[in-house]
Amino acid sequence: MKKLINAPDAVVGEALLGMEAAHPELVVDHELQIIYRGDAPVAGKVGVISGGGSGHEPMHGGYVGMGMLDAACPGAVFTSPTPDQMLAATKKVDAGRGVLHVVKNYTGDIMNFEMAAELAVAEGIEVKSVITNDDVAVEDSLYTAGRRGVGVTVLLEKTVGAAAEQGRSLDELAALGEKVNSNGRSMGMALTSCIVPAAGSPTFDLGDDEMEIGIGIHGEPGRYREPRGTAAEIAERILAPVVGDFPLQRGDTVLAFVNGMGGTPLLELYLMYGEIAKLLDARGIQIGRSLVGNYITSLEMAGCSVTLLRLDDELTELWDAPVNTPGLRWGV
Amino acid sequence: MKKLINAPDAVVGEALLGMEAAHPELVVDHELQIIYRGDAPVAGKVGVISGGGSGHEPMHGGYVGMGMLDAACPGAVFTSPTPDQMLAATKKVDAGRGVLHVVKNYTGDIMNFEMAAELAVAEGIEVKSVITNDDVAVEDSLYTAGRRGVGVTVLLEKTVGAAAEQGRSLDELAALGEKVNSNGRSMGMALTSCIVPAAGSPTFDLGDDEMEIGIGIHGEPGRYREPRGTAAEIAERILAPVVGDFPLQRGDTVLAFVNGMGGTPLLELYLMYGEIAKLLDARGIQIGRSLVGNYITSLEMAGCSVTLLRLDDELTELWDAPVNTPGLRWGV
Amino acid sequence: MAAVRLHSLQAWLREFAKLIAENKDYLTQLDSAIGDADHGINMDRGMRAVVTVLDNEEFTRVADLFNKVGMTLVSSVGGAAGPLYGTYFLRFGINAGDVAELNAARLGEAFLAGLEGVVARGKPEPGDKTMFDAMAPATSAYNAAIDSGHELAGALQQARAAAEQGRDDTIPMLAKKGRASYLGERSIGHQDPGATSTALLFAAAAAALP
Amino acid sequence: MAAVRLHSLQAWLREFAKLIAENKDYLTQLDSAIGDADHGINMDRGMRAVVTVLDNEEFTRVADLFNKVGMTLVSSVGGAAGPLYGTYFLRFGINAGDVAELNAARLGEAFLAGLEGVVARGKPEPGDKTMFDAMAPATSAYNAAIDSGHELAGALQQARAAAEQGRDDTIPMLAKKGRASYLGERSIGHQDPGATSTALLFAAAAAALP
Ligand SMILES: Nc1ncnc2c1ncn2[C@@H]1O[C@H](COP(=O)(O)OP(=O)(O)O)[C@@H](O)[C@H]1O
Ligand SMILES: Nc1ncnc2c1ncn2[C@@H]1O[C@H](COP(=O)(O)OP(=O)(O)O)[C@@H](O)[C@H]1O
Ligand SMILES: [Mg+2]
Ligand SMILES: [Mg+2]
Ligand SMILES: [Mg+2]
Ligand SMILES: [Mg+2]
Repeated sequence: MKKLINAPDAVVGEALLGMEAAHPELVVDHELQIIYRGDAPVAGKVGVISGGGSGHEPMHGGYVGMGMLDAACPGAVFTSPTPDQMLAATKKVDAGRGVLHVVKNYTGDIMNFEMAAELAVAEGIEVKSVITNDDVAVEDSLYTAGRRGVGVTVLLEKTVGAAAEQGRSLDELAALGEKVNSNGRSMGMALTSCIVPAAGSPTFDLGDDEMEIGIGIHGEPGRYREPRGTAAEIAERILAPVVGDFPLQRGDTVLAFVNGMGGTPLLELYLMYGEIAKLLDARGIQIGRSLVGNYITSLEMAGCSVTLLRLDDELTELWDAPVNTPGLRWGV
Repeated sequence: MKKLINAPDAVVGEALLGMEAAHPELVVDHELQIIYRGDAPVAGKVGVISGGGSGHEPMHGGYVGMGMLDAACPGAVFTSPTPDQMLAATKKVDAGRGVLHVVKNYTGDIMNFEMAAELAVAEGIEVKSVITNDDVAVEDSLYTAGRRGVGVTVLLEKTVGAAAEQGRSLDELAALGEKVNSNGRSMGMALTSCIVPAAGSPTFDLGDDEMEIGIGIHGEPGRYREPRGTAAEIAERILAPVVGDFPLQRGDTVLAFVNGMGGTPLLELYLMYGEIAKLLDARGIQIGRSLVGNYITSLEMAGCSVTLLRLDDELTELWDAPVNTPGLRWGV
Repeated sequence: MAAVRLHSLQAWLREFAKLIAENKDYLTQLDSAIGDADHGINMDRGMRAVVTVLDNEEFTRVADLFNKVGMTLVSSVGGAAGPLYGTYFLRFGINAGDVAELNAARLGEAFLAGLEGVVARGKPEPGDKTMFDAMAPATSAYNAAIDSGHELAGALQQARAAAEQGRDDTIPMLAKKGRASYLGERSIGHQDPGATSTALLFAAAAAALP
Repeated sequence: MAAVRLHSLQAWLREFAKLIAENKDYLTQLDSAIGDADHGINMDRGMRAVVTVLDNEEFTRVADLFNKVGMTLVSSVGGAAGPLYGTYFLRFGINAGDVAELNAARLGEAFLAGLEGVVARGKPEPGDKTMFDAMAPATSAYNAAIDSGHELAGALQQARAAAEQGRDDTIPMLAKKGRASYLGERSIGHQDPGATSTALLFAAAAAALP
């Protein structure tokens, strides 16, 4: 296992020591494993928190700061955090106007956030949740766990975070979050597996000439496996279902987000972005904003995902608004 | 070869298409393969350009923009660009106050930039070069190629770029560049090799229980190989020679930069940063600023490097100055 | 009929922790195939925390014991298994109440309350390929055996067998809940990790409770 | 004594391109061991560009031909090899001058001018484990052979043999220039990729020039 770690069990706690040392503007609760912006609670602002398994960095801890999250709760690698963490974070960031929970649609995350919300409400804090479920690789159905929350989560944390800075109410933010989620779709693919530190070996095996399409961000196997394709083929494979699912129309404007899974060089991500841009252009879809890089990762997995967010003036303005976090920073 | 590419020979050219599509504020010359900031030449400002082999992204192309570089010349993967590229870039960014070449100390880069400078001077443009050679893994000697330029290059492009925005002269910038270089030291290590796309197989083989210490950023083997250590052991291995080489004194303040080689998750880089911070603290060295992430990479290599830059007020202020590039962005 | 005393209930939990530790890699391997390779790691982290509680705290009431066990799991496991097993033991304890021991029938009611907690939390349905598919038949088998006059030990053996059968029955199922559901058809042919840990829960009961 | 005509010089370049293409992977492999795994790729890219030039342009003067070849290598190779081989051919052409053919002695002078160009550009010293260590002995061998009255073909065979010997002699050397120097002692025992491509340059000369 080729990892820069001391002991598998200590990875998350020790990484938090590093986060704290590198970002004096953040406050870390090491006992409960929570990352706060230094000035939380921010008077007059609805608190926005998120959390999920570790191994997706910079998400979520790297998105704590002005214009995004007030707190993030990292769980063990690929394991939802616990209600204790979410409850403590909720209490701390509440400035009296309530707290929004940004939750990715995974059974574990949903249930743990649900328990935390029940406990917070019992303590008199207003809590709403917004759930991301943008992964079109997964069939959506009322009778299943439904789609996974992936790339849209980053865009939602950014835009809803910006709206929270404007002073919008908890209800408004929850509605905005649903708007963002319903205007976003993603799909990912992997060239290699990742290795969960505590497991010590690859979650799945892929032949040197295979790739996995429709992968999640936890080393879950994808929807199907096929011979490794060129970047152009892969772009079509993952973009077509995304565009088709909305479906997007000629003339629509999107934020195009090509995300690396962690082990793919930026050089290749830009190459992929070029392919995606070509395909969007051919379909008459405008790129209003773009994001290329490792923003929601799956440890050292090689591969990428594409996320499209249909933009209107409101979302564009919220995307452009100042943000000051370790993972996204502009305008300040 | 698990890469998101179409054809090995086309990687750099196609990645540039993606860069252009993702960053409308940049201008790309596809024929010569040069990335310019959109407003080059900037009136009243000395031009600052750099270049080097591709495969180190975001360096250098990702550092083009206000507050850093006016242009970057990417070569083939791990291969210095050619004098044609550097000459064209030099001519285009010259606003009459001359052009600074930021060159990493590799035989190829040195010779190609030298030829370009000769040609530019022949055309009446004032050119100076500043060379980075911060890698303490390599023995320094007048009779050899000397130390490699690695992590300090990023910090130099940032600080010298900021000084150029202030309107400093070519001579002043060259002197500042030397100051930055002489106040910076680096050392790196690898857990895995990378794969040059055109070569198609790993540059070197490392057993599952080995690591390579003193690695460069081109898949060059390091200084020695030893059994894989814990993060704490690795931190000591790479930090001690860096601190010792200055040597740093108790009370010195540094910018501490933990850089990922491309294939190591951010989670682990933060963990490493925590270890480095602990070791600096034990030595009485203050961390004034920090940077953690993939900033000067070696394709998909797993591993990291540590760079320390001794700070004074001038360098701290230049580091904090606004910058607006794909790879580093703040203050605007 | 013999009553189950507090120390037996604690022995049950310790035995469960032991079986989880022994099967940690196996559970994680099962979760690799159709999930995210952490079920064994998660359960082991949680049950080690439970054992630490048992080592350090005195309990005189069943409700207190299981309230603490449930909260410990909720606080230390995370993922899907944390809230599910956590809720299971919380509801088990609430149902058992402020007593120092349980007779066989009351034990069956507590098992059922735990199961209902899992249903409330996760909304699993039969055949969804989850821990429910081992837990529900085990609970029914136990209660049916007690109703038809079996001894505690025999009823627990039937519960264990039913849990194991339920676990095996998850293999051909197409997952509809949890992470495995993302795989669609590809989830068929794999044994559910949660159903497997639940079979260990009832194996531990059969070994330690009578 | 036979003169070397322009078409022979072009044949030399084409033969060099062919040998580089055939040895592309081998050169890259050598560069993997003590460099950055691109020497074969670099040289092949450059020599393919040279062949394209030869296919598309007419040359009547040696100086023009090699000026173009040198500039093409400088513009297409990059790395260390680009300026070094580029300068080699640029200086070769300048020395040869505005002529349509070279006699054996003038060819030797041009070889020497090329070598001096490499020295000016890269400052290699004997034993530094670079292309110089194949190029210098080859050039000396050629000129010594011509001086002592050998025919062109024989002299080129001696140059080829000296280049190959020089290439092999790089194996035990400790690198002092280029990327291999970063390895220090670990560079010992490996053959230098640039010396290897230089041996091909003289092998091509021996095959195509006479
Ligand atoms: N909605 C649900 N209801 C009941 N059990 C579930 C549900 N979702 C998942 N499970 C159970 O949880 C197990 C996975 O647990 P674990 O791997 O610890 O959590 P995660 O899936 O969050 O990584 C599955 O094997 C399944 O038995
Ligand atoms: N200073 C130098 N003088 C002469 N030859 C050199 C020098 N530095 C490197 N070389 C030659 O260049 C070769 C490497 O070329 P190449 O791999 O194409 O360039 P790079 O090292 O930039 O990747 C070496 O094997 C060596 O023969
Ligand atoms: Mg999990
Ligand atoms: Mg090279
Ligand atoms: Mg799991
Ligand atoms: Mg090389």
